[in-house]
This record gives sequence, structure tokens and C-alpha cells, in this order.
Amino acid sequence: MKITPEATLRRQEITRRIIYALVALAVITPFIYALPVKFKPMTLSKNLYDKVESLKPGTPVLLALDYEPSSMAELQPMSIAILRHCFRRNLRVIVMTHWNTGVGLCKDVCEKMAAEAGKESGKDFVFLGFKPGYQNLVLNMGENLLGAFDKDFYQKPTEGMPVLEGLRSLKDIPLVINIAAGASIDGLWIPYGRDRFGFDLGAGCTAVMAPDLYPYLQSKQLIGLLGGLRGAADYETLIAKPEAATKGMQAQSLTHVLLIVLLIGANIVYIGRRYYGPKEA
Amino acid sequence: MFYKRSLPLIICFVMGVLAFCQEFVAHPSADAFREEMTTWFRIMGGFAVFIGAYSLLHMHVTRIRQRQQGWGYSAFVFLGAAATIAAGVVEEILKGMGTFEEGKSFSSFDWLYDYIQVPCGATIFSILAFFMASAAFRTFRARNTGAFLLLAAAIIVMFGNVPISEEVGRWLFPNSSGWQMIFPRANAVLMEYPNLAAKRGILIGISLGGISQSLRILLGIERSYLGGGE
Amino acid sequence: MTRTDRIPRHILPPVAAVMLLVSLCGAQAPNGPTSSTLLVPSTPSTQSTSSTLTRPDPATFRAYDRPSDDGSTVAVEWGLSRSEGKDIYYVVEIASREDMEAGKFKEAARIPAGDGLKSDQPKYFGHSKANEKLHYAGIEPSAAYPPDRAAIKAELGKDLGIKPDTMPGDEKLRRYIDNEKLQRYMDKEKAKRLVAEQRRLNQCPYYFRLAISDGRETRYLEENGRVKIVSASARPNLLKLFKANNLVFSVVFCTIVLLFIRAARRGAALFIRKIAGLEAVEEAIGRATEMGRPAFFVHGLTDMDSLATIAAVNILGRVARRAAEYDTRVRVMNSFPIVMAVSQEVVKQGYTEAGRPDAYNPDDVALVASDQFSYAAAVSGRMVRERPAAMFFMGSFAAEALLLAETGASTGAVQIAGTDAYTQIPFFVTTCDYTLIGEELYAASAYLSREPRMLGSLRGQDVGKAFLMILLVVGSLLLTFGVLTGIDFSWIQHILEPF
Amino acid sequence: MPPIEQPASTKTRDVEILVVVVCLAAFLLTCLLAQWPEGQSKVSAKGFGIILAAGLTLIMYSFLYRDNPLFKAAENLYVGVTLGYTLITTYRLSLKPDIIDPLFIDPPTLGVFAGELARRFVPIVLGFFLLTRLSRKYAWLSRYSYTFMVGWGAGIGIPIVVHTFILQQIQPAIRPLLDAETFRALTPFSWLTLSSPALWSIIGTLVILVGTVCVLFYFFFSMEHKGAGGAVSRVGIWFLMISFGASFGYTVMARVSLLIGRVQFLMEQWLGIAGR
Repeated sequence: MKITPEATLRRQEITRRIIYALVALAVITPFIYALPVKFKPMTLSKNLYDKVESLKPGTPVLLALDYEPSSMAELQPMSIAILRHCFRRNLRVIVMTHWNTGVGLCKDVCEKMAAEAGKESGKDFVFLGFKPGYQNLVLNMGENLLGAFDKDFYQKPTEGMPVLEGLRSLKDIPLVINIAAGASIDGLWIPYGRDRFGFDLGAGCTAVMAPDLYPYLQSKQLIGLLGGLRGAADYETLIAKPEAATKGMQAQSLTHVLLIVLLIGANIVYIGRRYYGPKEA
Repeated sequence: MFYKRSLPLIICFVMGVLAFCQEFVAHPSADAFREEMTTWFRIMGGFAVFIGAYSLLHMHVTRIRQRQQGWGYSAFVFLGAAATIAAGVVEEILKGMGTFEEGKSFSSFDWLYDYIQVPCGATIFSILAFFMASAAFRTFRARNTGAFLLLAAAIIVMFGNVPISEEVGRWLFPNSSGWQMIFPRANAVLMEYPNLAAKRGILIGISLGGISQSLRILLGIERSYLGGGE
Repeated sequence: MTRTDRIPRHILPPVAAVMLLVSLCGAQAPNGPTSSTLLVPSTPSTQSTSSTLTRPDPATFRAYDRPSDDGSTVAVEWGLSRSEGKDIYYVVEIASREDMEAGKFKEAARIPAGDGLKSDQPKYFGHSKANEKLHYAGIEPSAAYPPDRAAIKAELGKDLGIKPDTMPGDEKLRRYIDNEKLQRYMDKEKAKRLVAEQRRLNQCPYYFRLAISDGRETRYLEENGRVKIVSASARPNLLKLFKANNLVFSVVFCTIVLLFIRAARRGAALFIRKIAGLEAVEEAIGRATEMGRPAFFVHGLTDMDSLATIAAVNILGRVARRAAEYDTRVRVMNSFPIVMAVSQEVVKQGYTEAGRPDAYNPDDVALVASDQFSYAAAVSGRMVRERPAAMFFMGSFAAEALLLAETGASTGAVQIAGTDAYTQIPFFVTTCDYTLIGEELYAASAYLSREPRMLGSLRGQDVGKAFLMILLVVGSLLLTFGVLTGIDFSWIQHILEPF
Repeated sequence: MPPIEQPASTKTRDVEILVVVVCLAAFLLTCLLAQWPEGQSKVSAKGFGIILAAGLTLIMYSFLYRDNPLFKAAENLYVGVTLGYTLITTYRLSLKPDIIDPLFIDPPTLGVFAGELARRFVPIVLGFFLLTRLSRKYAWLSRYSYTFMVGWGAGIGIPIVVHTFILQQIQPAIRPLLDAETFRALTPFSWLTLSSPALWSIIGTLVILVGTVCVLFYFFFSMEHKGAGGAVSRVGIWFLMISFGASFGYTVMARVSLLIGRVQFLMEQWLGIAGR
């Protein structure tokens, strides 16, 4: 049997497009017909929530939002939920980012959540913006927080801000939450931050990174982890304010089921052919 | 030759040894040294961005100059960059004049970010969801025991991670609350035991490699960071 | 404080030797405990004779500089009392020299009985059993004796040449100096000086006394009928002794790597195991020859300075040579000019070694595209058009891996991948026939090139891995054995404890 | 450098694209320089923005059909905007507060200026040296900047890697298979029942120990993987594959989430179909 490359190609293209259409359908349908989904938050997400819940009002918390638009679908809902929770608990929130392409997203989420909770910049929270340096920036903040950021994002001097009262370095901050795409958690905040300056570190990350972070959870280098959109949905459930991520879980469920069916179906055919079908030349 | 090669290697060695030692020194001078050095690198980090920007622009200039395939598209890079930089500069000037109020005035700089950079950036990797679906059907095969284990684990994780697995659990085991959570629990166990063990093994292996690479850099055995030339 | 009591008794000899060396270095640090005991007449305190409070043994009450710190803290310790229980607590009081002479003390720490043990601080004091019988309070004197802010401000004004009556905020000054700027500068400078002053204050001599209390009555610790007062001053120490395990590991491991690199340079035959993926390279090229179709070699998307690309080039050398011997065409695709130039050189050499320099065609090594998705699209296009019989993906890949491997698999080629990008390995494993995982790629490269730098490092790392594997297995077995028999093997965990 | 192969038909198209670019550029720049006021014109900046964003999103997805000029244009526009954004934010949040302000804006007196300059002199010079990498003749000066950073990074990296990735990881991995309390609470044979927590704890610890050791052994190259070694290495590869499977599953999840995010944007903000 001789098949021309063109014919194979055309057949492949058709299969490909059918699958694309199926995926699109699986993602769009739940936005039109809502599916019932109920779920229990995962333990790892719960741990982070409990930690934030256990802090006394007025405790400083540093949120490092190290991501950019390419992973915002997963991480922005986390930032929203965590900021909302921190403001609800009246914690002193300090926000920063290591990624200069993420500054706009951080600013957006800070301003929106602060307006929602009626918080004032400089008094209840501060958005420090971006600084280059990666691990050197973390080390620098560990020695002298205000030296590293002597002005906030809005160019206001940080010295004398009520929200930063009594904070000299990272050693004075009991909890840091890092929401990150890329190697920010295991490359920056664990080795250069948590392990040196002794704060508790909670993390939210893209699902791509989540499996790599399990060793740090067992060694207590991380106190909790929100993994991908599911983590965000868990946190939204925990603070009883279901939003984008929780809604997204319907589409996520449907698409995963579709993928699993495709994967299993194709492999059953493959294995069947391999053991029982005609041998390839 | 001395200034171009030997002296930088000597500085590298000295800096490395100092950086290594300050980790073990309790004296406050070590902290002061660390603060000073990290301040340096923080300031220098601001300059590094310009190199990346330059090489990107340079690549597109070359593309246009040599009329490489698709050189017309490179103009869009300049368009985007010019518009954003212009908006940013205008905003800085307005701020200097005091006519721009943060949060109240319309910022064209933020507008470009919100409505061009954010949607494009957010979309580009989501395309992969389609490719993965197609690859799952057409090419991800249990070719051997390893690939079989991989796919099995992937299916457990993909299923256990979405809420529908709990629905299915409730449907399959309407009476036993322990068994209802079987799929999420299978996911958790897989992640916390075999996955953790393997990831830890990989991590330790990579770390040892990292240390030996650092050592080679310190001693000038690995010197690719110096760039080309003599 | 003796610093030997954080070093466990049972220890591997070399580790002990280096630690001893470290201890000796530490002993030279200017941190000799400057403690002394003073006895002043007992001040009449709220003592009653019907007390149930027993005071700890006065001989155990000492103050000294806390070891391995930056000179901010004085350690105060005392033995357990016989009447420890609920509601009973200790109060450590502090006084500067003048205050002590005037008999004025301030409360510095309040430690509930049964809490605040010296053994809770293994970082500074190790895991000695004796520490479980001692209370401990780390006292930062500047908390009780804070710096004088007004004095700092006045001094700052003097340094700037501003008289105290024209300090910022003053009407007179506002006329000729930008007040806001000055204020901001002064705030910053003041904060800096405050830290320096705190450090100085921490290192002055201070005097301590101890009381035990149950809330109703308070009894001071006495010796020979007088309240016992001890004194000490904090000193910055030279070394963080609690990091000794880290130092030992770093130094020993680096030495081993270095020795192996040297050995490799001298031509020592260092063995590397066979790597299955490499064996498959020959098969794949053989198959391409049989089918009369070309083989594709696709580089990852990193430049020549990454280890993965260097490794890929080494593997390309082998691929090119085999292809030349079998007279099969090999096409190389990449996205960096330098990688292309190096690849051309390597392929040419491969052909020369096989004795067929004339068969080499430089156009077979091509720069395809520079950005991620264009690269994937362009390479995929060629795969479909030329239908290679063998595909090699070597180097560091990102999201394009999925697209490349998918198209490759759909053309039915034998695919061999090698990458150190762990996130992409799953896609290669499910679409390729062989995958070199992570370090295997480096090992394959070292195996082929026999380059001393790589070979030596690899062997050094292997020694490190062997050590850690043995440590894991033996340590866990000993600890389990310890649980079963009751023998204490916890020192294994203690010597590895990271601080 | 050999030229990248180029089909002939694309040449005219490039010129067309260029025209489109120039028109777009003129349009956008006029809008921007006029500082488009919110709410005053009929089409608000936000409304137009959402339409533009939706358009760009759909153009991006057109790549699924095939690589096309619109996709390429959008992709390059994105690269350009990102570049411009990076430069401006770096200036605003790094160069300005770290160099320009403390030197030229903030110092109240000349003495303070001199002091600040002295503190920042070396990093600024090294920063400028970094830029010499762009010149062919003086590129070697940039080596001084790199050598400081790389040397520092390598030196501090060794103890930090040992601490975080070796000691912190090895220490919790070395533990007894069952802890003393559980052991004491055990009665003979009770741990053999399936519901006994002791049994599961032993299995769990054992899995982690065996897995870590076997994976490390898989990456051990100084011994042929034959016989017992081969068995250990095979177990290692199984563990690796399971963990890659986990990564695979999570990666799929991540990409699907990104897609959901975009669909959410299109459905809710653009089309206004609010899901439940």
C-alpha cells in the first residue's frame, strides 16, 4: 500500500482540526451551560489558608507576585484571592515583583483589591513595584528592606510609611507568599530567602511547576502550595468567594475528560494493533 | 592580554572566594559586605535590560536590512516598541509637569500593556492546549513500560485534579464517604510519594552538577561567560 | 560556652578532623566570654517565708556572649528549679553599669517554667543532653536600652552643619534649604545611624539577675545571702559554627571534583557506563541507510554557552561520523549562528574522519529560524516534506518540543531525544523511541568527547551521589534499628541538620 | 552566514505589510499623543481596548489553522510592546530611583551628592561597562562587569546549594521507617492489618527512600547497570517515569487553564455572556 505524503498530510490535518474543535467545544460549553461541580479543597491549599488565617491583624506579609501575562490565567485568581484574604484579616500587605513585564498585572490587582477592601496605600498596604537583581535583590532585602526599595511604585519614599513601621529586613516578616511562574520559588525565595532569613514561605505556582515543588513541602521549606488553577479555585472556596478560578473548574473538568478519553482510546487502538494487528514492514 | 583575560579571571576567583567565605562568617562585616555587593548588582541589573533590548532590536534590523524572509513583520516590533516607549516618555514628561495624576489620568502606556501585551502574552501559550490534545490522540503512545507508567500516572493526575473526579466518586460509591474521594486521594498519594522521591533524586543530582559547575567557573576552567574573542 | 558540645561523639573521622580545624579557627575569634559574677547585698524583695518556690542552683546561673552570632545577643542560662510547674515563670532582669550601681534593673525576658530550654536552640548550642536541664534566654540589650533618638538627630544635624534650633520643620531653615528633600535624607540617614548605635549598645557590658515567680511572690536568685548578679557583653563572632556541616561538605566535594578533573587531564581512564540512547543512534542511522532517507538533527533553542548545546554538538559529531560511514545524508537544524558554525565544523570533521571529506555539504547545516514558534513551524515543514527516517532532538527545548516531536512521530521516523529541560521530557518519552534524560545527556557527551573537564566533573559528582546514596540507606537503616532497639542514633540527623 | 531560504512570492507581500504597518503606526500614535480621554469620545479607550484585545486573541488562535501573516504581525507587535514596556519600567523602577533620583534629585547638599556618588560609582561604571558588550572593540570591558557578578554568584551558590538542595533535602529523607511512638504503641501483628497507620507509614517512608536512592543511582554513571545495579536502575527509571507522568498531567492542566482564561475573557468581557 503506497500512501503519498500529501494524502497522509491531508488526513492528519483533518484529524487535527476535529480535535481542535472538540477542545474548543469542551472549553466553551460550560460558559453557556453550567455544570454542577462541588469539590473539597486540597490539603496543600488548606495549609496556606490556615497559615494566613492564624496571623494576628497587623502582621506584615510580603507577597511576591513573580509572573507575567503568559501565566496570568492561572496566577491572577490566586493573587486576587490571597490579597482579598489578607485585607480581610487586616494584615499589613507588602507587594513586589521580580518580573518587569508583570508590573502592570500586580498594580492592577493591588489597586482593585485595595479599593474593594477600602485600604489605603502606604498605610494598610504598599506596592513596591519591580527591581532587577533576582537573588541579589532578595539578599539585599534580607539585609535592608527599605534600602532595596527606598521608593514605592508611585515614587513615594518608603521611609516612615506606617505599613513598613518597624520592618528593617526580611527577618522581620513572618510570612512571605510567592506566586510565581518560572523558577522563582525554588530558585530564589527558598534558597536565598526562606533558608537564610527564616520566614515561613507559602507558594502559588503554575501547574507546570507544581510537581517539582513537592520535595520542599515534605522538608517544610514550603508551608503550603496552590498548584495552578485548581489551587486558585481551592483558595476561592476557602475564603468563600468563588470567582474566575472556580468557574474555570467546570471547563477544566470537561477538557480533562476529553483528553483522557482521547489518550486512552488512541492507546488501546495502538496496543491492540501492536500485539494483534498486522506487523509493520 | 592580562587586562582582557587574566585580570577578569582573577577577579572572578577573588569574588567567588569572598562570596563563599561570607556565608560562614558571623561577624557583621560579612552582612555589610553582602549588602554592599547586592546593592551593586541590583543597580547593574538595570543596565543589563538594555543589552537584551539592543540585541533583539539589532536582530530585527539585520532581518530588515538583509531582506530575510518575513522581514516586513519586523516592522511591527519597531511599531510596538516605539508606541510604548513614546507613551512612557510622554507620561514621564506629563508627570514632571504635574498634569498627570496616577490612577486618575488616562495612561496610554497602561492601555498598551492591558490591551496588547496582556492578551497576546496570555494567548500564546494557551495555543498549546490544542496541540496537546491533538498530540495526545495522535502520538502519545505507551511505547514501552516507561511510557506506559508515564501515561498512567498522567491520567491519574489529570483526573484526580479536577472536581469531576469527586462527582464520579460519589456516583460510583454512593454509600462510602471514604471511597468517594478515591481519585483525588490517588492523585495526592502519587504526588507525595513516588513523584516526591523522583523529584528529590533529580534535584540532588542537578545540585551536585550545579556545584561542580560553580567550582569550574570560580577556578577559570569554565569561562564561556567571558564571551568570545581573545 | 564550649563549642565542642554541638559536635556529636560518634562521627566519621574525616568530618571530625575538618570540624576540629573549624573549631580551632573559631577559638581564635575575638569572642572569649567576658562574663563575671558580682555579688551585691540582697535588696529586700517581696520575700515571704511560707514560699513554695525553690530557686534554681545559683551556680548554674551564667551570662555569656552567644556563640556564632553577629554580636547582638547575650545568652543567659540557669538550671531547672525543683518547683517548676504551671503559673511559675522566670524573669531575667538587665541593667547597664550605671543602673546596676544605682540598683535599678529592667525586665528583659520572661520565661515560663518548662519552656525556653537551652536544648530548644540547637543552632547555637548543639544537641547535648545537658542542655535539656538548662533554661535559656537570648537577650538583646538594645531592646531594654534603646538608642537615644534625639541625640542621633542632633549629631546628624551637626554633621550636616545645621544648628539644632534650625532643624527641618523649622521656619528659619525652610527659607534657604529644600526642606522636604532634607527631611527625607535625614530620615534615611537617621535610620542608618540608629542601626549602628544599636549595634554599639548591644556590645556594652550588662548585668543580669534572675527571679522566679508564681505571680504572687517573686524570689531572686541568691548566693551566699546576696542576690547573684552576673555580667557579660555580646561580641561579634568570626564563624557560624552551625554551618560547619555545610562547609565540610562543600570543601570536600569541591576537592574531589577538582582532583578528578586533574586526573582526567593527566589521561586517567575514567569509566562511564554505556548509555542506551547512544547505542540507538547507530541503529537509527542504519535504518535511515536502509530506507535511503536522510537523518535530521535538531538543536535546542539555546546558544553555544549552554551545557546542553555543547553536549548536543558532541553527539552530533558521532552522528555525522556514522552517517558518513553509512553514506546517509544528515541535515542539521538550529537557530543560532554560532551553533551553526560549530555544527558545520563538527559535521565536516565527522566526514573527514570517515574518510569522505568530499561528501560533506555545508548547506546541510542550516539556520532555520530564530524564534520559538517559527522554528517549530519551519522544522516541522521540512520533516513533512523530506520524511526523514531518523530524528535526533538534542539540547535544551521549551514548548516547541511538543510540536517538533509530534510531527516527527507522525512521519514514522525513529526518534531519539536528549534534553536537560525536565519539563519537556514527558513529551519526548511518549513520542520518541529513546530519550536521554537530564544528566544522561551530559554523560553521553562526556562519553563521546572524553573531555577532561566534563569527565572529571561527572566522576566527582558520581562520588558525591554515591556518598549521599550510602548515607540515605545506612542512615535510615540505623535509625530504624535505633527505634527497634532503643539505641540513640539521632546524631545522624544532627550532623546533617541545616541551619 | 548563508541566507535563510526564501520563497520568491513573499517579496511583494512584505511591501504590503509595511504599508499596513505605517498606517497603523500613524493611527496609533495620533491616538496616543492625543492622550485619548476616557469617556469623552463615543468609543471609550476601554471599549476599544477590549475589542482590540479580543481581535488579537483570535488572531493568535488563527495559528491553529495555519501560520499566517496576521499571526506573525500580532506576534511581532507583542514582542515590540513587551520590549518597550520592559525598557520604560526598568527606567522608572530601577534606573530612576537607584541612580538618577539619589544623585541628581534627592541630595539636599553637595556633600550628600558626593557621598551618594562615591557609594554608587563602581556599580554605575560597571553598568556602563556592561553596555560595551554591544561594541566590537571594547566588548572586553564588559568582562569586568560579568566577572564580578558571575564570580559572586558562583561563590555564594556553592554553600547555598549545599544548604537548600542537599542538607535540607537529605535530612528529612533520612528517617526511621517508623517512629518511636508508633513502634511502642504496636502490638504484635496489629501492624499487618491493612487499616493500620503504622503499615502505611512504613510503606510511605520506604517508597520515598527507595525512590530517591534508585533515581540517584540511575544518574550514577561510574558503574555498568547490569545485574543488581540494573534492577536498581530499572526501579529508578520507573520512579522517574511516574514523576514525569505527574509533570505531564500538570502541564496539560496548565495549558488548559490558560485556554480557559482566554475563553473567559472572550465570553465575559468581549461578548458579555456571563457564565454562572
